[in-house]
Amino acid sequence: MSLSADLLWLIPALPLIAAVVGACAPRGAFKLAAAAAIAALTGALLLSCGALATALAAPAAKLASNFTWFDLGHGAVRLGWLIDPLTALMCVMVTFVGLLIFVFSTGYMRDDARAKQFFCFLSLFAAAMLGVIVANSLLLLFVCWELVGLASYLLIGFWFQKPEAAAAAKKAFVTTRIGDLGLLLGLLWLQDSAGTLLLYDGGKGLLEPAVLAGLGGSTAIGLLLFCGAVGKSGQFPLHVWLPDAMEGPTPVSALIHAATMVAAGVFLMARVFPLLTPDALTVIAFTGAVTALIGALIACAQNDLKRILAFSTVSQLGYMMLAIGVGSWVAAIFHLLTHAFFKALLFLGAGSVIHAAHHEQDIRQLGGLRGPMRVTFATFAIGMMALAGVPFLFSGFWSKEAILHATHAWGVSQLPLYTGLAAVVLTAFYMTRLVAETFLGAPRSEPAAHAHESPAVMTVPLALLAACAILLSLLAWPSPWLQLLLDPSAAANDHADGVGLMALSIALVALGLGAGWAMYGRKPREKSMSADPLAARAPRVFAFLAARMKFDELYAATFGRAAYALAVFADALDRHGWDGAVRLLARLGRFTGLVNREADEDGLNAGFDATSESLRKTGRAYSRAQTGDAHGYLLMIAFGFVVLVFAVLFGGAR
Amino acid sequence: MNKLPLLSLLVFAPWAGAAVLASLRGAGLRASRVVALTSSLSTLVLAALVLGSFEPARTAPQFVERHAWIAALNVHYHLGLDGLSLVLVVLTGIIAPAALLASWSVGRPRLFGVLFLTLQGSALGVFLALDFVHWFLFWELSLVPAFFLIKLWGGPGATRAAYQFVIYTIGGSAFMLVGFAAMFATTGSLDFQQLAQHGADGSLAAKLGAGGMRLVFLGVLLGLAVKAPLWPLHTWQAPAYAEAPTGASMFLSAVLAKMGVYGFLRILWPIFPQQLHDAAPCLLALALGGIVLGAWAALRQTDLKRMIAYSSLNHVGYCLLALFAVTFAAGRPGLTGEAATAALAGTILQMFNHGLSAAALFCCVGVLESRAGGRRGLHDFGGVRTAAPLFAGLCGVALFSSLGLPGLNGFVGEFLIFRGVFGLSPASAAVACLGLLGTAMFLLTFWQRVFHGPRAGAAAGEFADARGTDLAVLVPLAALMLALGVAPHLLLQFINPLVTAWAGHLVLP
Amino acid sequence: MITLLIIATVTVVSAGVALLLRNLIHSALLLIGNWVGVAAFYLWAGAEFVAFAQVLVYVGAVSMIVLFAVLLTSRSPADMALAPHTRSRVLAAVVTSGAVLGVLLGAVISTPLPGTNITVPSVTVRDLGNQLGGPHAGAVLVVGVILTVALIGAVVIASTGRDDGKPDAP
Amino acid sequence: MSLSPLQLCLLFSSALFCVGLFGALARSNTILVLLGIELMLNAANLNFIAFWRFGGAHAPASGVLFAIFSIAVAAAEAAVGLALVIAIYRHQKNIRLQDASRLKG
Amino acid sequence: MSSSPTLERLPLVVRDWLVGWLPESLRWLAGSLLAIVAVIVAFASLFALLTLVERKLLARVQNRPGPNRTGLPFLPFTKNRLFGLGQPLADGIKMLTKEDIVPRTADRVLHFLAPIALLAFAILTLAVIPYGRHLVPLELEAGVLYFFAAGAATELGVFMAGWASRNKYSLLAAMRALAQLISYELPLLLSIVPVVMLAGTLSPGGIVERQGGWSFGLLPQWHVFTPWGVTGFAIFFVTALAESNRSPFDLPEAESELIAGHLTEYSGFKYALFFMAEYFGMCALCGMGVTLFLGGWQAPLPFLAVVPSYVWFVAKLLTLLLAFMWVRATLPRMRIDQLMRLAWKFLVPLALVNLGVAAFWALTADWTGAVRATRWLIAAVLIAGPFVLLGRKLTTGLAPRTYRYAA
Repeated sequence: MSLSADLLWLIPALPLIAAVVGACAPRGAFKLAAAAAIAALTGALLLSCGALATALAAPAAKLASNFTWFDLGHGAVRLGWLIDPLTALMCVMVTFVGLLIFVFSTGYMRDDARAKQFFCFLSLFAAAMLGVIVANSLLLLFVCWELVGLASYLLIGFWFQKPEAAAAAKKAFVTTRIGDLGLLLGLLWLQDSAGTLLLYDGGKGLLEPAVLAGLGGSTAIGLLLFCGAVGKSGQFPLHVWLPDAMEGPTPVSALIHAATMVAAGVFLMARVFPLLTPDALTVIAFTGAVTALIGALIACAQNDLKRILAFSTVSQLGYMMLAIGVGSWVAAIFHLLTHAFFKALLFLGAGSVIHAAHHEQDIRQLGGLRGPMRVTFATFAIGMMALAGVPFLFSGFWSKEAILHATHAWGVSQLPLYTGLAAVVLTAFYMTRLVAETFLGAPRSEPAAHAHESPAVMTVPLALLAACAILLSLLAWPSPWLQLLLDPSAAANDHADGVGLMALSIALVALGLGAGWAMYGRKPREKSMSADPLAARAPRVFAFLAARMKFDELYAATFGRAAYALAVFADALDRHGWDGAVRLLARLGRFTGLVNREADEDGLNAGFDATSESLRKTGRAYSRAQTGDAHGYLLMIAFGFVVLVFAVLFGGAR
Repeated sequence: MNKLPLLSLLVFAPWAGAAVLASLRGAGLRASRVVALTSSLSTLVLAALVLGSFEPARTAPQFVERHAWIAALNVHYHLGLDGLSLVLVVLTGIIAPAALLASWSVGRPRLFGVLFLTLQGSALGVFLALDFVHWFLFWELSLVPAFFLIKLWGGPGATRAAYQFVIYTIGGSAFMLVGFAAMFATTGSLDFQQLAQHGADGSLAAKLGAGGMRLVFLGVLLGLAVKAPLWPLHTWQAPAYAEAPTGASMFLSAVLAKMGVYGFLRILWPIFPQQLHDAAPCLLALALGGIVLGAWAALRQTDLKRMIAYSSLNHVGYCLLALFAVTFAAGRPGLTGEAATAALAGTILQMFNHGLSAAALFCCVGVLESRAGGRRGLHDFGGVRTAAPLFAGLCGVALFSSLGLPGLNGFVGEFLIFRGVFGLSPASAAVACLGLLGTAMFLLTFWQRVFHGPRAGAAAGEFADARGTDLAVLVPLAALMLALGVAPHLLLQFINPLVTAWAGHLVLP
Repeated sequence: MITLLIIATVTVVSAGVALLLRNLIHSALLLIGNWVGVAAFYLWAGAEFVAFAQVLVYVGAVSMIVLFAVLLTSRSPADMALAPHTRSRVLAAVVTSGAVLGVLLGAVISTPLPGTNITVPSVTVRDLGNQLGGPHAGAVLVVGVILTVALIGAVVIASTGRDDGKPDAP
Repeated sequence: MSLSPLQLCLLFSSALFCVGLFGALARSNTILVLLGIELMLNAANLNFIAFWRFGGAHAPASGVLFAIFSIAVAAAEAAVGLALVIAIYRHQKNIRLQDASRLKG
Repeated sequence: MSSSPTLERLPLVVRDWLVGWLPESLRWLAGSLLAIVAVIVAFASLFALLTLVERKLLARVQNRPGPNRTGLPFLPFTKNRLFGLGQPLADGIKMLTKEDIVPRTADRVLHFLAPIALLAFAILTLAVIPYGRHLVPLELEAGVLYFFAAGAATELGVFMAGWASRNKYSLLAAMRALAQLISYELPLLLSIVPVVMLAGTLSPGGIVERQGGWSFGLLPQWHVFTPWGVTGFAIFFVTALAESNRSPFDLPEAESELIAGHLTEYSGFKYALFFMAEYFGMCALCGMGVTLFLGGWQAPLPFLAVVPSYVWFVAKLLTLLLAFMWVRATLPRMRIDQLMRLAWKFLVPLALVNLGVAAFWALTADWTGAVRATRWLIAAVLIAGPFVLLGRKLTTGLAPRTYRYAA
C-alpha cells in the first residue's frame, strides 16, 4: 500500500472532518464524536502507513504536491504537501500515539458533561498537527502551527470554569505567540529574499540547493525561525507556559507534551535544518542544553504528578534541541519518536492514577498504588525506565545515547555535553522519586486508599505504549536504521570513544537511580505532611526549585511590568495627552470667539448704529408722502403717463 | 440609458427607504423595523446585481454615470465603481442589515431606521462618487445621522461623544475642503480622475507651486486622517464608538472608518503620489504608533466597547501602514511589484475583514450589554461560556478572526500586509509585530475575563444564550469569516487587476 | 372686419355698463361676458389656445373668485351696491381716462402700421408646447412658482387665523 | 377713414383700457377697482394678440406666449387681490378703497 | 385590420346624401348643423333612456321593480309594457306641462338664464368628442382644453341659479357646489395632464389615434393599461363623479339637507333642463374618459376591429355610465369636510405624484426587454407608496366631526 503526495491532504482532512462532525453533533452526543474521532484517526493512521511505505520505497525522493491557494496580481500564494521519510515517520507516530490517546480518553472523559466538545477539540488538534507535518510550505506550516496553538488553547482551557485553567490557556497562547511572531518575521524574510515559501518545488523550493545557495545562509532567519520553535517547544526562556498547561485534562497533557505540539518545534527545526547556519546552531545547542538542565533541576522539586512530567518534558525537549544544535537532527528526531511513546505512556499512566485517585495528583497524597493498580504500575515503570535511560532494553536509552554521542562529537564546545550528562543523573533521580512516592509505601490519603485499576479501555493503550517504548529500540539497534533512512550522509560517524561515553552514561543513570532509591524508595514517606527528604537536606535550594526558579516572578517583574507600563502610557497619552491638546484647542476657539464678539459690539457696530439712526429719520420724513389713498396713486400714475407721452412727443426726447 | 442606473439606485435606495419610513407616521414598531431592514437589504441585492456584471479585468471605473450638474463649477454627477468600491459596497451591504438586526429592539425604531438608512446611503455615496463635490457632500452628510444616532441612543456620555465626533471630523474636513478649493482654483476640475491625471503629469504641482502643493496635501491629509483615524487624531474614536448604540457602533467602525482609508486610496494617493512619498517616513511612524499604542491602550481599557474601539484603531492602522509603506518605497530602484501588490491587496482585504470582525465584536458586546442591563465593564462578567456556549463560540470566532488566526479571514489580510510591508520597510513590519502581540493579549484578556472562570457578575444569574436576531447577525458574519479565511480569492479576484494597475503606475520606478 | 367690430362693441359696452351698474353681482356677470368677448376676439384672431385658456382661467376661475369675494364681503344686497359716490371723483375719473384715451387714440391713429396684407401666422399647440418647454421653460417655472405662492398667500391672507380644531365660544 | 385691422384692434384695446381705468378710478368698491384693473390687463393682452396676428412674423409665437403668461399672472393677481379684499373686509367691515388707508406713512 | 370602410363611413355617407343637394358654399354650414342636431338628438334620447335605466337599476339594487307601468304610447295593440319604456316620455310631458314658478324676489333674468347657460355649456362640451374614426363634430387642435374650458363654465350656471333664487338654501348650496366643483376641477385637470403629456397632443382625435395598436398582439395599448394611466383614470373617474354631482358627491342637490340645493326654486321645464344638463355633463365626461384613457373608439382586441368604431365608443360610454350608476347605488353620500379632504389631501397630491410617474414613464420610454419589467415595478412602487401613505392620512381622524357652531 502506498500513498501519492496528491492524496496526502487526506491525512489531516480526516480528523478535521471528525472535528466538524463533533462540532455539529448535538450536545451530549459523546459517543458519536468519539467514534468519529477514533475512526478518522484510524483512517489517518492507515494512510500514514501508506505514506511510510511510499517514503521507504524511495527515501531520498521528496514527493511534493503543490497547488495555488489564491492569486495575487503579481504571483500567487502557493501551498503544498510533501512526503519524505521524516513526514511519514512523524505521521505514523502522531496518528498512532494519538489514536491510543483517543481511546484512552473515551475512558477518562466518560463522565465529563462536555466530552463531545473534548473530542471535537482533540480531532482539531490532531488535524492541525498533521497539517504541520505534511506541509510543504512554510506558510501552510505556519497556518497549521497557529491552529495547533488554537487547539491547545481550547484544550488547556477545557475546564475553563477553573480560573487557573483559563489563565494557563491564555498564558500558553500568548507565550507561544511571542515565538510565533518571530517565526512569522522569519517567514516574511524568507519570502522576501527567496520569493517562495515552498520547501520543495522542483528545484525552486527553499530547501533545494539552488535557492539555498542564493540565500547565502542568513543567521537571522534561522534564529527567527528558532523563535517559533522556542515558543512551541517550551525552550528556555519561553518554557514557562508548559508546566501551567497541566491544567488541562490529562490526555491533553499527553497529546501536547508527548506526541505532538511540543514536538512541533523540534520537527520544524529538523525540517528547516538546511537553512540553519553554524552560528544559529550554536545558539540552538546552548539553548537546548540550558533547557535540559533547568527542566531536570526543577522537576526534582515538584510535588504535582503531572508537573514533574511536564518539567521532564521541558528537559527532554532541551535534549532534542541540543541534538539539532550540534548538527544531528536525526538523533533529535529519534529521541522525539521514542520520547513521544514513553512520555505518552507516562502521562496516560499518570492519567490512570489520577482517574483512579479521584483527581488527586499530589504525589505526597498518593502512595501505595502498586497493589491495586498492577497494570498501571508495570507500564508506568517501563515508561520511567525508558525516560531515565536504563540501558539496552529501553528505547530511551538508545536515543539519549545518540544525542550524547553527537554532543560529544560537536566541535564548538563541550559545555553542552556536561550539562547533558548532569541532566541524565537528575532525570534518573526525579523519575525514581516520582515512582517511589506514587506507587510504593502505604496510601497517604483517602482517595489513594480507595484507588482501583482503571478499565481496559485505559489499560490496553498503556500496554501498547509500553510495548512500543521497548520495541522502538529496534530503530537504532542493532543497526542504525533510522540514521540510514533519514540522513545517510551522516551515518558514517565514528564510534571511536562510543563505548566509553556509553559506560559513563550508564554509570550516571545508575547513580541517579541509586540516589533516588536511597532517598525515597528505601524508606517511603509515612504521612503526606512529612517533609521531603531533599527539602530536609537543602531547604533553600529545594524551595527555589519548587518555585520553578522564580521564572514566573521574574517575568512578571520585568516583561509584565513593561507591558503594563506601555499600556498605561498608551492609555494616558490618549486620555491626557492628545485629548488634552484637543480640549486646549477647543478652549482657545471659545476664547477667540469671546474676543471677537466684544470687538464687534464695541468697535465695528458703533458706526453702523449712527448711520442707521440717520437713515431712519430720513425714512420717517419721506413716509409722509404715503397718503394711503389708492385712487390717488392710480390717478397720479395715469397723469404721469399722459405727461410722459406729451414730454416724449413734444420734448424731442425721441 | 438602456441600462439601469445601478449605482444611483445603490446610493438612493436606502434614502428612499428612509423617506418612506419617515412618512410612515404611526406605523407599528415591528413594521418600522421590517421596513428599515428591507430597505437596508436593498444594498446587498443591488450589490449582487453589480457583482454579476462586474468585469474584474477592467481597472477603470465601471457602471459610470456622468451627468452635468453645476455647469458653472464644472461639477458633474459622477458615479463609478471599481474593485475597491465594490468591496466596500459589498461590505456596507452586509454590515448595514446586520447592524439594523443587532439594533432590533432599540427604542423609537422608526427614527432610528430613518437615521440609519440615511447614514447607509451617505456611506455608499462616498464609496461611489468620483467627483469631489458630491463625494464631499456625502462625506459630510454621513455625520448628521451618525451624530443623532450617537446622541439619542447613546449611553450617559453620548452627548459629549457625539459633539466631539462631529466637531473633530468637521474640523478635519474643513482643511480638506480648503485644499480642494485650491486645487479647483488652479485646475478648474474637481473630478478625481482628472485631478489624478493632473497630479501624475505634474501640472498640478506646476500650478500650485511646491509649497502650495504641500499645504494642499496636508489639508487633505488632515481631513482623511481624522476620519480613518490616523494616530494621534483618533481621540474621538473611543468615546464615539463606546457611547453609540450597538448598531451604530457596528456601522461606524465597520463602514464609516473605512471611508477614511478609502479616501487615502482614492484621493490622496493618486493625486499626491510625490507628496505622500515625501511624507511617508513620518506617516509610517504614525501608523505604527496607532498599531502598537492602540493595541496596548486597549489592554488598559475596562469598558469592552472602548477596548474594541481601540482594536479598530489598531486594525485600521495596518491598512494605513501598508499604504504608507508602499508609498514610502515607491520608485525605489529594483523594486518589483510583488511586495506592493501584496500590501495593497492586503489593505483592501483588511478593510473588509476588519469590517466583519469589528461589527461582529461590537454586536457581541452589545449582546452582553443588553443581557447585563447596560453594564459592559471587563469585570462585570465571568463564565459566560458556561451560561451561553453558542454565543461564546460565535464571539470566539469573531475574536480569533480579529486576532489574526489562520483559517479565519483576519489572517489573510494581515499576512498579505506583513508580507508586503516587510518587503518594503522591514523595520516597520518588525515593530508592527508588537501590535499583533498586544492584540492577542487584550483579546484573550477579554475572552478570559468575560467568558471563562466561574459564572460571576451579570452572568451569575439568568443569562440567555444567543437567539433570534443575535444569531441572524453573528452566524452569517462568522460564516463569512470562515469562508474568506479559507478562500480569500472570493474577494481578491475582484481587486487583483486593480491593485496590479496601481502598483504599475504609482509604485514602480 | 365686421366680426371684429361687433366683438369690440359688445365687449366695450358690456365693460362700461358693468362698471356703472349698482348691483355688484350683475356687474361681475357682465364682466364675465366681457371676458368671453375678449376670448372671442382671440378666436377671431386665430389664437385658439389663448382663447380657451382665457375662458378656462377667467370664466372658470377668476369669475368664481370674484363672485365669492362679492358674496363674502356683502352683508345685504343693498350693501353690495356702492355707487360712484362723489361727483368730483367721477369727474376726475372721466377727465383722466379721457386724457389717456385721447393720448392712446392719437398715438394709434398717428402711427403708421402695417396694412392688411399680412400672412396669418400659424402657431400649432405643439409649437407652443415646444416653445414653453424649450426656450421659455424658465419662465414657465417662474410662473408656476408665482401661482403657487399666490395660492398659498391668498389662503393665508383670507384665512381667519383661528385654530379650526377648537370650537369657539358661542 | 381707412383703418387697418391692426389699428382697429388697437383702438379696441385702448377703449377697453380706458373703460377699465375709468372704473378703477371712479368706483370706491375695491372689488370693482380690481375688476377695472383686470380689464386693463385684458386690454394689454389684446395688444399682444393683435400685434402677433398683424405685426409680421418676427418671432412666430412670442405674442401668444406673452398672452399666456400674462393670463397666468392675472389669475394670480386676481386671487391675491380678492384675498386682500376679504382681509380688508374683515378689518374694517366694508370694502371702500378710500377707507383702507391705515398703512399710510 | 379595420372595419369595412362602408360601415365605418356610414354616417358620413348619410350626411353627404342629406346635404348633397345644397350649393357648395352652404354644405359646410348644413353639415355642421346636421352634426349638431344629430348630437343633440342622440344625447337627448340617451338622456331619456338613461333616466329610466338608472331608476330601474337603482330599483334592482334595492330589490324592487322600479317603473314598469308605462308602456309605449302609439303601440296600443300590444299589451306589453316593455319594462316601462314609456316612462321617460311620460315624465317629459309632465315636466313640460307643469307650472313654472318664479319667486317674487328672484332676479328674474338670471333665474331664467341659469338653466339655459348650464345646458348650453354642457352641450358645448359634447362637440369635441370623437365618436368614431370619422365622427368628430368639431376638430380642434386644442380640443381637450376646449372641453375643460367649456366644462368649467358650467359653474357659472350653478352660481346664477343659486343666487338668482334669493333663497338662502339655494345660495348656500350653490356656494357649496361651487367649492366642490372648483376643488375637483384641479385633480380632474391634473389627472388628464399625463395623457396629454404622453400623447403629445391636445387633440382628442390624436389621443385616440395614439392608443391604437396592441402589444403582444393582444393587449390594447390604451392608456388605462399603464401605471400612470390606471391611476389617472381612477382619479378621473372619481373627480368626474364629483364634477357631475353624482353620488357619493351629490351634495349640491342633497335633498335631505338642502332641499335640493340650488334647484329648490326651480320647477317644471327649467328643472328638467337642469336635469338634462346634468346628464349631458355626465355623458360628456364619460365620453372624455373613454377618449383619454379607454382608447376611445379603438377596438379592444385585434379581431374585433371589424365592428365599426362608433359602436365601440358607444359600448364603452355605456359601460362607464353604468359604472356611474352602480357607484350611485352602492355608496352613501359624503360629508362636506370629507369631500374636501378627499380632494385636497388625497386626489391632488396623488395626481401630482402621478404626473411625476408619467414623466418617469416618458423618460424611460426606451427601456426594453427585461428592464421594462423594472420600469413597471418602479412606476408601480412610485404610485403605490404615496397611495398607501396618503390613504393612511386620509382615514385618520375621520371621527364624527365636532361642529364649531353646534351647541
